[in-house]
Order: sequence, then C-alpha cells, then structure tokens
Amino acid sequence: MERYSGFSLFKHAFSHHENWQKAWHSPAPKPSYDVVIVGGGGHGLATAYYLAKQHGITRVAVLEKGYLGGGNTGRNTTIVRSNYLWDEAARLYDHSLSLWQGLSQELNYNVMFSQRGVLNVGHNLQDMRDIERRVNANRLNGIDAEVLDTKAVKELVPIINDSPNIRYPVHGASWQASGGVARHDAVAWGYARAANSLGVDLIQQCEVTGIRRQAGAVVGVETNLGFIAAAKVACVVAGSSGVMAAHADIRLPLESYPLQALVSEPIKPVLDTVVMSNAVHAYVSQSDKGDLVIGAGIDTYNGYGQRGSFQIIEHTVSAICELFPVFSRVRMNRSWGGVVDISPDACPIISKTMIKGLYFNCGWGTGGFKATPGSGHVFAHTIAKDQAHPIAAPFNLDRFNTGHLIDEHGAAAVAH
Amino acid sequence: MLQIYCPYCQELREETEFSYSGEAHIARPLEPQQLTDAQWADYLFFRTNPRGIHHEMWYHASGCRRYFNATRNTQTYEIYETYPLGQQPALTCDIGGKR
Amino acid sequence: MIKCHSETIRTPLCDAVLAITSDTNAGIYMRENTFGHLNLRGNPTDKAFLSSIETVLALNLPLIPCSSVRSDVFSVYWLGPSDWLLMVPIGTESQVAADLRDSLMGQHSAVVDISSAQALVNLSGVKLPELLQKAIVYDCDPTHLPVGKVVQTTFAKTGVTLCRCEDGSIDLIICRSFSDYFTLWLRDASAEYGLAVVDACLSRPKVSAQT
Amino acid sequence: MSQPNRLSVGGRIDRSKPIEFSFNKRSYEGYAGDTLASALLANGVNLVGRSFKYSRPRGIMGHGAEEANALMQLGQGAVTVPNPKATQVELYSGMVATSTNGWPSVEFDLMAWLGKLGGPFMPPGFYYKTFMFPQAWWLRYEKFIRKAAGFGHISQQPDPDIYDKLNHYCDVMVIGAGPAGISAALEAGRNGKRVILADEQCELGGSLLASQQNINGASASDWLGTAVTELASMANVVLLSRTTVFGYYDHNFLAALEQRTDHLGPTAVKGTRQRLHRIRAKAVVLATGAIERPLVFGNNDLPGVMLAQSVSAYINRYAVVPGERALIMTSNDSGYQAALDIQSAGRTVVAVVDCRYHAEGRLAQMARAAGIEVITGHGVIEACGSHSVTGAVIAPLDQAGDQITGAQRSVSCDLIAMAGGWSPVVHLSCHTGSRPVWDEQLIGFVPGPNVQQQYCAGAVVGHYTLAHALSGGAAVGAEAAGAKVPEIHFDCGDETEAQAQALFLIPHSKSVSRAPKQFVDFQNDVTAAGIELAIREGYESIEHIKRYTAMGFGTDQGKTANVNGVAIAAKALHQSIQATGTTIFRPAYTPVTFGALAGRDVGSLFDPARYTATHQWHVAQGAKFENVGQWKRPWYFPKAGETMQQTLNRECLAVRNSVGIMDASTLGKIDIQGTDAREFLNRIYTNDWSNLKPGKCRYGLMLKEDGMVFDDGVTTCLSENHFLMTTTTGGAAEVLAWLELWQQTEWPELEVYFTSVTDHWVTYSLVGPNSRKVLEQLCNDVDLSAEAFKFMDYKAGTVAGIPARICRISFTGELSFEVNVPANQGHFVWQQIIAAGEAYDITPYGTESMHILRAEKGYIIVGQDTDGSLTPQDCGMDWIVSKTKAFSFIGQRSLHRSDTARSDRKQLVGLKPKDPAAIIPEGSQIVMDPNQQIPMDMVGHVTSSYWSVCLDHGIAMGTVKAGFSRMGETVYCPLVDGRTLAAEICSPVFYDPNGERHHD
Ligand SMILES: Cc1cc2nc3c(=O)[nH]c(=O)nc-3n(C[C@H](O)[C@H](O)[C@H](O)COP(=O)(O)OP(=O)(O)OC[C@H]3O[C@@H](n4cnc5c(N)ncnc54)[C@H](O)[C@@H]3O)c2cc1C
Ligand SMILES: NC(=O)c1ccc[n+]([C@@H]2O[C@H](COP(=O)([O-])OP(=O)(O)OC[C@H]3O[C@@H](n4cnc5c(N)ncnc54)[C@H](O)[C@@H]3O)[C@@H](O)[C@H]2O)c1
Ligand SMILES: Cc1cc2nc3c(=O)[nH]c(=O)nc-3n(C[C@H](O)[C@H](O)[C@H](O)COP(=O)(O)O)c2cc1C
Ligand SMILES: [Zn+2]
Repeated sequence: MERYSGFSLFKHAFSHHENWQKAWHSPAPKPSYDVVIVGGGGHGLATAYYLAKQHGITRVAVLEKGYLGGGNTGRNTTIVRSNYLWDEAARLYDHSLSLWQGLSQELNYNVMFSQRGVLNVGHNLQDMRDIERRVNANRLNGIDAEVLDTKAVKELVPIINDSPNIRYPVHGASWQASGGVARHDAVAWGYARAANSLGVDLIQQCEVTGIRRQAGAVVGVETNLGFIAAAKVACVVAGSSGVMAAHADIRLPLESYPLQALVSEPIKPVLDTVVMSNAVHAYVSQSDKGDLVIGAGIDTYNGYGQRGSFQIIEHTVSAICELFPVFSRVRMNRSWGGVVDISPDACPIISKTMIKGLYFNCGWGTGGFKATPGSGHVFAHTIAKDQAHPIAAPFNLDRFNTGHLIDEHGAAAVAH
Repeated sequence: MLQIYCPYCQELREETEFSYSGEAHIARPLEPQQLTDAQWADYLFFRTNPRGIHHEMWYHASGCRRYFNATRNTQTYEIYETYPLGQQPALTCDIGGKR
Repeated sequence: MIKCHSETIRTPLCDAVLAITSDTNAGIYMRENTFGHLNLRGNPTDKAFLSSIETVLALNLPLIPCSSVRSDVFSVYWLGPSDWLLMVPIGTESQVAADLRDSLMGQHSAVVDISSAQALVNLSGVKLPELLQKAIVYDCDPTHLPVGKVVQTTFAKTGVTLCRCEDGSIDLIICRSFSDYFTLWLRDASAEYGLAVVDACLSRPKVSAQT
Repeated sequence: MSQPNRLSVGGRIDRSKPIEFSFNKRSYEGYAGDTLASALLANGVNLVGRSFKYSRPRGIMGHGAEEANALMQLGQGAVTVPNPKATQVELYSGMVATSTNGWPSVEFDLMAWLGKLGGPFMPPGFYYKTFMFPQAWWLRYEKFIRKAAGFGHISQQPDPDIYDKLNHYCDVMVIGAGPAGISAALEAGRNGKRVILADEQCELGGSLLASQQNINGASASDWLGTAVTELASMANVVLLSRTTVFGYYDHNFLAALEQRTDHLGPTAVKGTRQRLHRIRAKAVVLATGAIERPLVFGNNDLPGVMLAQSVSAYINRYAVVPGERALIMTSNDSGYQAALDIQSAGRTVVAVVDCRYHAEGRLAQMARAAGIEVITGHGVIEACGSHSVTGAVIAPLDQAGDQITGAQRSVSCDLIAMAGGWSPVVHLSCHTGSRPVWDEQLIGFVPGPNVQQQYCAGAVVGHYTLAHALSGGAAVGAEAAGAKVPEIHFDCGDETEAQAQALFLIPHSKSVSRAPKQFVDFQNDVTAAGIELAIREGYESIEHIKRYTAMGFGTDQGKTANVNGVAIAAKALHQSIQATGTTIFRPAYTPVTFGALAGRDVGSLFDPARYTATHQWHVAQGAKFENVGQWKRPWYFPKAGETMQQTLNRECLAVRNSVGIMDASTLGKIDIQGTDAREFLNRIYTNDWSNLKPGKCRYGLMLKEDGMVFDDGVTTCLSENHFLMTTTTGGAAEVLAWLELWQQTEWPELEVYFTSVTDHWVTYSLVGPNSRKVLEQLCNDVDLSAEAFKFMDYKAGTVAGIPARICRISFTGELSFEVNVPANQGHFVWQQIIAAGEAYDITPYGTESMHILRAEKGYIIVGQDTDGSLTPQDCGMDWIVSKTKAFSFIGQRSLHRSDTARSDRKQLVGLKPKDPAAIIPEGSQIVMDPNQQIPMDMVGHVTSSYWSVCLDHGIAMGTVKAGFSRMGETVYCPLVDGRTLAAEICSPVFYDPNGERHHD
C-alpha cells in the first residue's frame, strides 16, 4: 500500500496526479474463502480489516450489493460519542472511541475524526435527571462527561436559544468533550483500502441471495455472481438484516425503519459542537464545508425505501428553528434516508447464531456509525475464535430469550 | 407521506392521522406459561421484517380509533389493501411475490 | 379576555386569550357554541340497541361512516363503527344520559358525559377555506366535506372533529386542554384576514358583540 | 447609458420603472422585471464570485435554477439571506447584494493565490491523504480548513419574517408552466378537474417568456397571455407562480415553496414571506423542461462563458446582451438560436463552432443565411483570459469528438456561449424512487418508469420542439384528467431538427490531467481530471465519484454537472452511460428555507401546551410550572421571599399538619364499561380485580408484555360493569391506545368500551388531617366520616352544589379526598374549596411537594423511579402481582424468564443518607466500594431524592443490585464535585410505615 502523506501529495503533484495507485482493487470473487463478510459498510469493512490485521485471517471477501459505504455508513449524521448509560454499552462504545482516536494514522487515511464535543440538551426536569444519571454513570466508567447548566451551554453554543420562556427551554445538557464527528465516507474507504492491502477481496455489485447450509452449518453464499464457498459467513448488513436472516430461514428481533437526515446550504461557520436534543428530536452539527448536518427522527413504519415521510423533515426543521432561531433563513439543500435496524433494547446484536458458522452483527439502528471501529474489532474476534469477545458477549442473541436486555432507550439516552 | 384508506371511515386519510403498530397477524399465545423462554421471545421480539409484502397494523389514532390491517410493500411503500382485524389479506407473498 | 357570566361555569374557551370583537370586516368569524356532549357506544348491528336509541332521541343513529343526523333537539355524529357523539341542549345532558342508560339497560353499550371535555367552535367567513387549508390536512373542499359530513382529523398539532353546517360554516370540536393552543394558533393564522370573536360564553344564550 | 449591455427595445422589463441596487458596495440601476443577474449583466458586471476550492473568478453562467456560480449574500441585518442564486433573485429597489466569497474583494482575492499555488496539491480527496500527522493536530488543521468553509453568512438576529403552510388536494398537479405545462393545465382545467399549476418563476410561461417563435400565427407571448387569462378564469384551477415544487413524495404527495414577498424587498409591507404548499394530487404532470448542458473545455469557468440558452434568455426576456463579441460552441442546433439572437441584438457573432461535421438543421441554415460564420467539426478547447473571457482556442476534432485532428487557432471574443445539449429536468421523478434512463437518441437521461400516477410532457421527456411540447402537454393534461385526448394542432414552424452529437469533454492538446482545468461541476470545482483521478484511484462507482470529488454536492445539486460527469466517468471506465448510471436526485429541487419548513410550528406553537381548568388561578397565585408531557403543571407555589426549599417545606408541612390541595387534573382518566370490564382489567393489570366491589378503588400496575412496569394508577369501580381508570399524566394517550389495542386485536369477544374522560373531569386532591373538615363544609350529601367513608372508598355526591365523584385515596399517606367534578365547574369548585379551607390555612401545593410526600411513603413515580427496565418485583411490589389469576395477564410470562426471575436484579429500595443534612443528588450512581479505582462497579442509581422537612433529614429512593437482601448495608454515591455521600439501604417507606395516618 502506498503511504499517504503531505509528501506523497507533493510528489504526485509533479506528475499531475497521474500515478496514484488504486485505493483498493475490485477483483472477481474466488470460489472460496475462509470468511465471507456480507455487507460492505463501515462495520463489514472494519471487521474484514481486523480479521486480517489482528487474527491473520486474510482469505476474506467482503461482498457488497451496491458500492462500498453506500448503506447507512454513507448516509448518517456522523456523530461519535461514547456516553452510553449501561455498563455494557458504555464499554462497547468507549472501546470504539479509543480506536477512533488513532484511526487515521492506523489506516493511513484521514477520517477527519474531529473531537469537537457533543452536547445532549435537556428540556425538562426528567431530562435533567436522566442526564445526571448518565453523566454519573459515564464518569464512574471512566468516560469523560459533564453536566452543564444553561449558561455553560450558551457559552459553548452562543447561537442557541436560551430563553427560559420558550416551549422547550434549555435546562442544561450533558457534554462529552471527546465526542465529535468524522468523515463518514472516509471511514469506509480507509478501512477498505487497509483491508484490501492486507489481502481482503472487496467485491462490489455482489448481492447475497442465499445462505447455503449443510447439516446445520454454513457452507457458503449464493450471489448474483454465483456460489461462493465459506465455512464462516458474517452478516453486517444493517437495515437488510431481516432479509439476510430470511435467507438462513431464521428471524431476528429487528425491524427496519426509514431514518432521514438533511443538510443545509453551506454557510460560514457558526456552530462548533454537535448539539443533540432528544426531546425535540433534532441533532445538528456543522461540517467543515459549512453545511448544517441535521438528523431527523425515524418514520413510524417499516420501510426499505431509503426515503421517508415529509412531515418528519418538517418536524425536525421546526425543532431546529426552535433551538436555533438564527437558522430560520438558512435553506435545506438536500434530504435523504437510510434504513435502520431497530432492536427492542436499542442495542446491537453481535452474535453467533444457532447455525454453525453464521454470525450476525446488526441492530445498530440509529447510532452505529460511532461504533464502527469497535464493532469491527470485537466482531472479528467473535468470528475468528468462534466465541464472543468479552465486550461483545452481552450483545448476544440469547439475551432476548433470557430477558437480559441492555435497555438503552429505557433510560432516555439518545441514539445517534 | 402515505395516504391510507381506513376501512372504517371508508376513505383515504393522511398518514399523520394514523399510528403504526407493527406486524399483523401475530396472535398472542393462548397459554404463555406453556412456552419455553425461546418460544416466548419469538412472540415478543422476533419479526419477519420483510422487504416487499408486509402485513401490518395501523391505528386510526386521530380518526375513528380503530385498529386495522394493511398489506403494504415495504420497498415501494405502495399499499395494496387495508382490511379489518380478524380478516385475512387478499394479497399475500405467494400471490404478490417478493420484490 | 372573555368574561363568563355564570358563577359556576367556565367553558373551555373562557380562559383562552381572545377578546370578543364586533369586527364586521373580518375574514374569519369564530364563536363558541355550547352543548351537552355525550359519547355513545354500542353495537350498530344490534337492532335492539338501535331502537333503544331511537326511542329516546327520536332519530336514527347515523350508520354511514363520517355522517351525521340532526333533529331540532339533537345532533349525532358518527365517530367510529361503534362510536357516536351526541350533542344535546346544554343542561339536559344528565337527563338525556340517564334516559339513554335506562333505555339501554342490559345491553352492551356506554353513555359517557364528556360535556366538559370539549369545546365546539364554529368558524365562518370568506377566508374560511384558506384558513382550513392552513390548519387541517383533510380536504375540506365542500365537494369533499359537504354539509353534514363529520370528520375526525387533526387541527395543526391537535385532534379535531369537523362538521360542515347548513350555512357552509364549520363546527370544530376540540379538546378542552388544547383550547388555548387552538386559539393561539387560530389567532396567529387568521391575523392576515382579521379574526372576529363572536361571544364565547356558555351562559349567554344570544349572540351579541361586546368588548 | 448606465447599462451598457441593455437593449433599447424588447424584453419583458419595464423601462419606466428603474430600480437602484448595489452589488459589492457599488450602485447600479436595473429595471422592474430584471433578475439580479440580468441587471448585473446589463451593467457589464460579470465577475460575481469566487469558486469554493480554488478561489477562481466566476461569472454568471445560467439564467435560472441551474446557475452554479452566482451565489449571493442578499440583504443586510436580520433579513440577510445566504446563497440565493442571482439568476433567481428578482430585482427590487434598494437591494444590497454582495459576493459570498472573495477576500478582500472578488476582483482581488488573496485566496486565489492560495488556490493557484495550492491547486496542484489539492486534487480530489487530498484531505484524506494528509493532515494526519501528528495525530493530535487534526483539530488545528481543521480550524484552518473551517475558515474557508461556507458561502454566505447568517444573521445573529432572529428572523423577523413569518411563514405558513397550505394543504391542497387536487386532481391534476402540473409542475412547470412552460408550453407543455400550460397546455396540460388548460386541458385538465377544461375538463373541470381541480388543477394546480405551479412554476418557480415570477411569471408563468417558462421558455415562452424568451421565445421568438409563433404559435398558430400568434406570437408566443400573445399565446401565453391568452392561455394564462383562460386559466385564471377557471375556478377549478389554482395558479401558483414563484412556486417551486421541491419534493415529490410517496402516494403523490408534493411539497412546494412559494416566495410571496421576497421580490418586494425587506422594506415592503409584511405578509407571509414564504408559504409551503403541501399538495396531495391524484395525478401529477411533470412539465419541468430541460436544462442546457455546459461544454467541458479548458478554463470553461471564466466569467463570460455562459449557457447559450441563457444568453438567448437574457437577450429576449431581459433585453440584455452579455457581450460584444460572442463565440458560440455547440453540439446541437440550439446554439444557433443564441447566435441569431446575438446578431439581431446588434452584437458580433464571431462564429458558431459546431463539433458536428454536418450542421444542416433549420436554425443552422438560418444562421448561415444571416451571414454568421459556421465552423463545423471543431471545438473550443480552451477559453482565454484572467478575470474574464478575452478569447478562445479552437481546434478541429475527429468525428467522435475525441481527438484534436489539426492545428489550433485563437480567436478573440468576450463571450462564449456553450450549447452542450439538453438535460431533461428529471429530478422530481427520481424523488419517488424511479431511476432515470439514458436515451441515446436524445443524449440525455429521461424519467424512468412511473412509480406513481405520473405523466410527463415537453422537454422533460425530450419533446424539444415547441409544437411537440404543446401537443404533448395537451395530451397528458387530458389523460391525467381522465378525458379524451383533444385534437388540437399547434403550428410553430419548428418541427425539424438535426441530430445532435454527444460531446461531454472537448479534447485538449494536452492530456486531461495536464490541460487547463476543464470544469464539470463549477460550484464545487470538480474537473474532468478530478473525475479521472477518482477512477484511477479505484473510486469507480458513480456514487463514489460523486462523494470523492463532491460532484453534484453543491447548492445547484449538479444540475449542469451531473450528466457531463457521468459521461466522462463512463468513458474512463469503458462502459456505457446507462451502466454508469446517475447519482440520485433527492429533495430539494432547489434549496428551501428552514423557516418555511417550520411554518407556524415555532415559538409557542412549536408544541401544544395543555392547561387545566384551574390554570388561571395557579398563575394568579404565582405558581411555578413544570412541563409534564404537554401539560403545564404547577410545580410549587412560592411566596414572596421564599427559596424553593422553603416553599416546599411550607407546602409539605401544611399537608402533614393541616390541609393542602393539589390540582391533579392532568392524570389520565378512562371510562371503562361493559360486562367484561372486570375481566379486561384482570388481563391488563397485574393484580386481581374479580372481587372489587362497586364503590371501591384499587391501585393497579400495568406491564408491557416484556414484564416491565409501564403505567400505574387507581381504578375505581363505579358500578358492577363500570370502572374509571386513572393513568399517569404522560401516559394517558398511550394507555388508551394500549387498551384499545388489546381489546380490538386480541380479545374482541370481550364486551368493553373505553372513553377518554381526562378533559371532562378535574381532579383536586384535598390532603391532610383537616381535609375532611374542609370538605364537610361543601358537601352535605355524603357521609365523610371515617366509618362511613373508608380508605379506598368512592362515593358520588355534590361538592359546592356541583355533582362530584369523591374518592378516599392517598398518594401522600395522609387522610385525603380526591374530588372530581366536570371541568366546566372546576374553577368554581376549586375556589369554593379554597374559601372553605381558609380557616385551616389551606395550602395549594405543586408536583414537587407531591413528589416529596409520596417519596416519604415510598410510592413510586413511573418514569422517574422506573425506566422501562424494572419489573414489579424489582420495585418491591410483588404484592401487587396476582399468582392466582386464571388468565396470563399482560407481561406475566416475561417475569419468569431466566434473567427476569433472578433475585439479584437491581431493586428499588430506600436510601437514608448517613449525613442527615445531605440530599443525595438525583441521578447519582451507587457503588459499594467508594475507594475502587475507575471504572467502578455501579450497583444502581438514585431515582428520587429530597429534603424531608417532616422527618428532618434527606431521603432517597434508588435501585441497588440485590438491594432487598442488603437492608442496613451502606452504599456510596461518588459525586461530580469529588464528595462521596454514604447512605444506608432501608425500606423506602420512611414515614408512617404502618399507614395509620391515612386510615383514620
Ligand atoms: C440518517 C441516519 C443518521 C444516522 N446518524 C448516526 C449518527 O449520527 N451517529 C451514529 O453513530 N450512527 C448514526 N446512524 C447509524 C449508522 O449509520 C449505522 O448504524 C451504521 O452506519 C451501520 O453501519 P453498517 O456498516 O453496519 O451498515 P451499512 O453501512 O448500512 O452497511 C451494510 C451494507 O450491506 C449491504 N448489503 C445489504 N444486503 C446485502 C446483500 N444481500 N448482499 C450484499 N450486501 C448487502 C448494503 O448495501 C450496505 O452497504 C445514522 C443512520 C442514518 C440512516
Ligand atoms: N431547441 C431545443 O433543443 C430545445 C430544448 C429544450 C427546450 N426547448 C424549448 O423548451 C420548451 C419546452 O417546453 P417545456 O414546457 O417542456 O419546458 P419549459 O422550459 O418551457 O418550462 C419548464 C418550466 O418549469 C419550471 N420548473 C422546472 N422545475 C420546476 C419545479 N420543480 N417547480 C416549479 N417549476 C419548475 C421552469 O422554471 C420552467 O418555467 C419548448 O418551447 C422548446 O422549444 C427547446
Ligand atoms: C454527513 C453528510 C453530509 C452530506 N452533505 C451533503 C452536501 O453537502 N451536499 C449534498 O448534496 N449531499 C450531502 N450529503 C448527502 C448525500 O448527497 C447523499 O444524499 C447521502 O449520502 C445518501 O445517499 P443517496 O442520496 O445517494 O441515497 C451528505 C451526507 C452525509 C451523510
Ligand atoms: Zn378510521
């Protein structure tokens, strides 16, 4: 792999950038692999990378039905934080956050992980109780977190409406300074490039249409490019997990819903942090290009359409205008949707299944981008060892049988 | 932005009048105590979640307050039919085919 | 602020932040009409149920979805397949409810007084169509919402029951606790047309403008 | 003359209405009817901004929504608008506009030096390759990068304008009021259908507004006038100009933005600035026209390089010729129109350069006849000039347009009009999920298969002649209306056109990577070389190319860029354009103001606030309010000079020692009737309702099917088959839907009806040892004595003469009566109670004191002490879970799952601070070992905590792992401020543990 650096850029400029190597190759699939990863989103690519890097398993193919990173990885609002309430979730997301911190260097691809801080705003007494609870739990778990009062919020975000007389006044917020945003596409591409350089095959436009089994164990996958043999198949297909499960004649505790986001036209920077409000359902940050990146709520109905209902956009934008009246004259440039896989406890499933050699990593719902490195890391372990990584263990499928859920939304901790 | 035909009000109404309440035709087990944890979990949490034909329940929350079923394509969002609870859909996967 | 002329009664809109006006050029006129409201539940396929109702009200329950029937005394709105709203002259609700319960004795039915739970607001004026378009996602065009049709839908962010009156005006039934939101919204949305409030008090039987 | 490029006759501008405006601090004059762009061009201003990445000088290239360069900062102060396109801004008097980029000025931009110097080091994706070292420095690099972010700026003042929305229903929605749309609307309207015709421009007419053609013998503008008059006369037709349909959603729902006052300027009389139209249509007619494609050649971004159609539009519609000496570069017939227009405007046409070897179309012949030089088989390979066009380099091309075949030569000119073919405006049809299809013949993408009831007419489906647009429009208009297609003939004399040539990148003598920049996406500085580089690096999917280069990411969403980009990529990938595909068009077609999307749903109307019938009284008493769900509940009633804690102390003591009153009207109330009501309650609640007698109340707990506590409240048996259920304030609507769900879906055989009566009844809790004495004064038809009216009894009677339902229930542990009267009489009864209570110093109290008083008794608040993860057992409420009911109530089975049945789950216990003066903050986490290193093992958290004035110490409730078996043990709460508070695990019932007080 050719190393990227300021120097390499400088060097290539003199040959008019005619000699850059491919970031990754697009080979035809081999007849068989040790591990087939279905889904070329951030999680799938990270899984492939860590399989190769940490476990030395390089006979790996990532099969992607569209283009790499074209799923939710390419359509999320890029918020990264780890201030989750429950110990299990906090451990998982914080593991991820620690991997984020050296990721650009590790991948030699600048994923622009920008720790500009994340605010979760509270609007009523119960919100504030929940915030206190979460921040305390975070601190004792070793995660940086603070409770801010209205004044401190205003200092961080001068344009926020801090009037006490509005319908949803800002009572305060939780603040994770180490949270922030990252460049979503770069995460997928960085992992793709690094995985490919370790020998992983990245096969795009390859849709898995069946999972072949023999005697209760996986033997490979059917695809539009033909059968590909593999003793281990790992599904990391986010919103399509239900469809994938059906290929193996199993069901998952998941439903897929449209989730929308939108961007404004680029404006001169006015917002340095990420501001999230669960109560009014709006999340906003400003990108390095100047556009406001805004996350909306999910549609209430199941859907695979990668688009949602207009009233969701209307509601989100009115919430944004309520929090930030100065945005009223800004204009929406584009809106889009993704398909998120919602689990009953708002926590992911990182698990073996009853079928030998079949693994699922899904259920990240509205908030799995931030987990990309950590998720890939623990999932690779789970696949390689056929045994859950300790951090992943609580996120097994069996929890739905035993009742040992990790109820992140029960505690009003926001997703994203 | 769906427009849904309420089989009770007998006209098309805007999505905002309704609330969605998940997959249809999931009967509550008559004797839950007889089930294993896994069987119970299957009823509680596990869903078909298909891409394509989906039978689902809607509640006409801001209208007649009736629950009813709909057959909808989760890929195109086209609604093929709505029908009262207790009835079977006219269109099923086998007829309509998966998309 | 609307004054209330009864010592004991304050209808939902009494507390709403509107002044009564005698504006005759307003684009929108609003008044609160007061009735007793009874919610009526029963099985429409049960002849006994229907006839028990008819005995008391001297009219047939509307069975066609989204329809209403009216007599000199009563109006009945279809709300759902086993659900009706009965409006009776104010003050008679307890009696009518009792009569209905007597008549329905032994049948699966329910008569519930909800007179205080809701307000009936009548809106009229040349700008009414546009105002309705602002607030309501339902198609309120007279071809679609003709006289007598009853529709439960949303008014901005609250629920509403609509009925087109003989004179083309619209009756809106809103929830008591949302009446402040309703009036705020109405005032804001009709500011460009002029809004006249034509009395909103229960105890005054006749419409008269006062400030 | 002050407007050197203005023609003295023609156009749709009003020369009698001159308009003053300023651009970049210089004053100019235009006319009514101008856009900012046409006025600037009239004044010879063609340098209007700087490009985003390389800070290159940019001019106006288009005349409408396609404009990529001319982004403005419009207006000043609170009303300033960032980024409108000058081509879409109608000129008004006093307009102040500035460029959005360029420092210190657009003419002399320092960033341009950076762009020039740094340009070679800034290929697509350069930032992914650098700024990585040292690791911690990214934020610093980013600070610098952010300095260059954004185009316009926003005001820090609140928006003074208002916005609103209108909902529409129609039979036929026609989008675009060019010849095709007008013709369609006429037919649909004539058939009596409800029709809406919307167009983004200030006048209906589309391309007719700039057309020199005739229709059936009349001039285009006369035909248009007649048609619009007819449409306006139809009551069933709504005409919306200045209205952009920006989104086409499912089930034929469309969203459109109408600009109502923007064209009047900020000082105009105020109305709604912009209006969002929300339209549900039975059928949709897309007549959105086509956008002309630029040609991609070296330095094609110089000011003075324009779309040929735009040049014609400026001349014919605005009477502005944007140059003296024009060179036209075309790949199809339409470039000749611009040539003819320029010539008839009296300016010089240097030549028409046509890449085709044969150019024999009608317009080409007319041009030749007019003496215009036509150079076939050539291309403009490069524009010359530093701040604007001063010339061009042309060269002969091979037939395919791939290679330069001979010597190049320079020509001098100050305007290059480019006609690269047409891109139908397929955007809206894509919003519905349909993908456009490449048409080899038309050389453009046309709408893909219809997903909804959608029709297309005119240039959007490649019907490029006026006659075809008109007749096609009439046909689909009739079809969409369900009517017979009329036999109307349109004679426009434009039926013949020669085949266009596909030309997406004009070759240069140097290779693409070395040639002067050949721009594809002007706004985002994406060049042909950039696209090729992306592909070279493996970003082969068109979506990767888009994301890697930012092609189509701009505020113009690639209207002029995407097709060229796709074609260039296809060629580099050696695959067809169809196989390469487009990127996805998404809403918004053009940008939409946030304020309009929000409409009235801001400020106090953002979310309804619900009030009780006694609210005004609370306000008059100076109550502080708490938001609970949508309700405004009195939180506490401070008296002058009191701190909050003093108020709470006073309120609590009043309740414990005399009498207090609380407005509990917000509790949800559901009337439940039917012979199976009891059975229904048995199934919904955890406890047994079989033997609750009429006249009795009982507390109930509801679980979700997963076994977790979901809601609670007291249900009263009014008569054998009649119950009144109360729910939490926030849960009321959800509980009603929940009851309906089970009854309608699972147990339709159960005869039971539910009616919400939350708003009908007010509920006043009259609480304290003197409560009976107060009530006795107002109630003479109920025996309130302890013997006759027992704890958990219900009786009907009158209070202050008003029919009332009275319950003896208690959430505070004191003797108390809950008085329910119809809300219309609520305020009256409240006042009577207050008056009657005067002798006992009756004290109104709010939710906060209520919380303290109930916590002293260990009663839970669902949603505060529970969070969806606690079972009744976890809450210490196993006593309320019936073990004998025949039917497996909702949630029961889940309680027996292996994890849920564990005895060491987190359990809700009382916590007594070791330091009696301490109040442990709510939300504190609980640990067993305060000295453990982080990460600490947390065993639970504090859910409720208060100062109990009655007990004179702090009290708290919280969850603790295996808490029930740890009674008496000490736990610790490490606080943010470094303190650690110790507490003893105890029973949550702190006060009157035997319940003696409320029983007497
Ligand atoms: C609008 C929106 C906003 C969000 N905001 C945030 C946020 O701010 N912060 C955050 O942390 N998270 C956020 N998320 C969630 C986050 O995007 C996802 O959790 C995360 O990106 C999931 O990554 P993934 O790799 O698992 O899935 P994906 O990126 O969706 O990848 C799955 C891939 O599988 C492929 N695939 C599916 N079926 C098949 C098949 N049969 N064969 C082959 N390939 C197949 C798909 O094409 C896809 O590329 C948001 C999501 C959305 C939609
Ligand atoms: N000679 C050629 O090759 C050629 C090519 C293209 C067009 N034309 C001419 O163009 C005309 C085609 O007529 P037409 O009616 O199809 O197109 P048109 O360009 O005349 O009208 C389209 C109208 O739709 C509007 N519009 C586009 N998108 C919109 C949206 N989302 N919301 C609101 N308005 C929107 C545009 O502003 C425009 O006014 C004919 O007169 C034809 O001669 C010629
Ligand atoms: C964080 C983020 C920022 C984006 N910014 C822009 C933008 O500035 N302009 C734009 O056109 N699209 C932007 N997009 C949206 C993409 O164009 C695209 O809509 C999205 O990735 C979904 O893909 P699809 O629309 O092709 O389905 C952004 C997307 C994300 C996730
Ligand atoms: Zn209905």
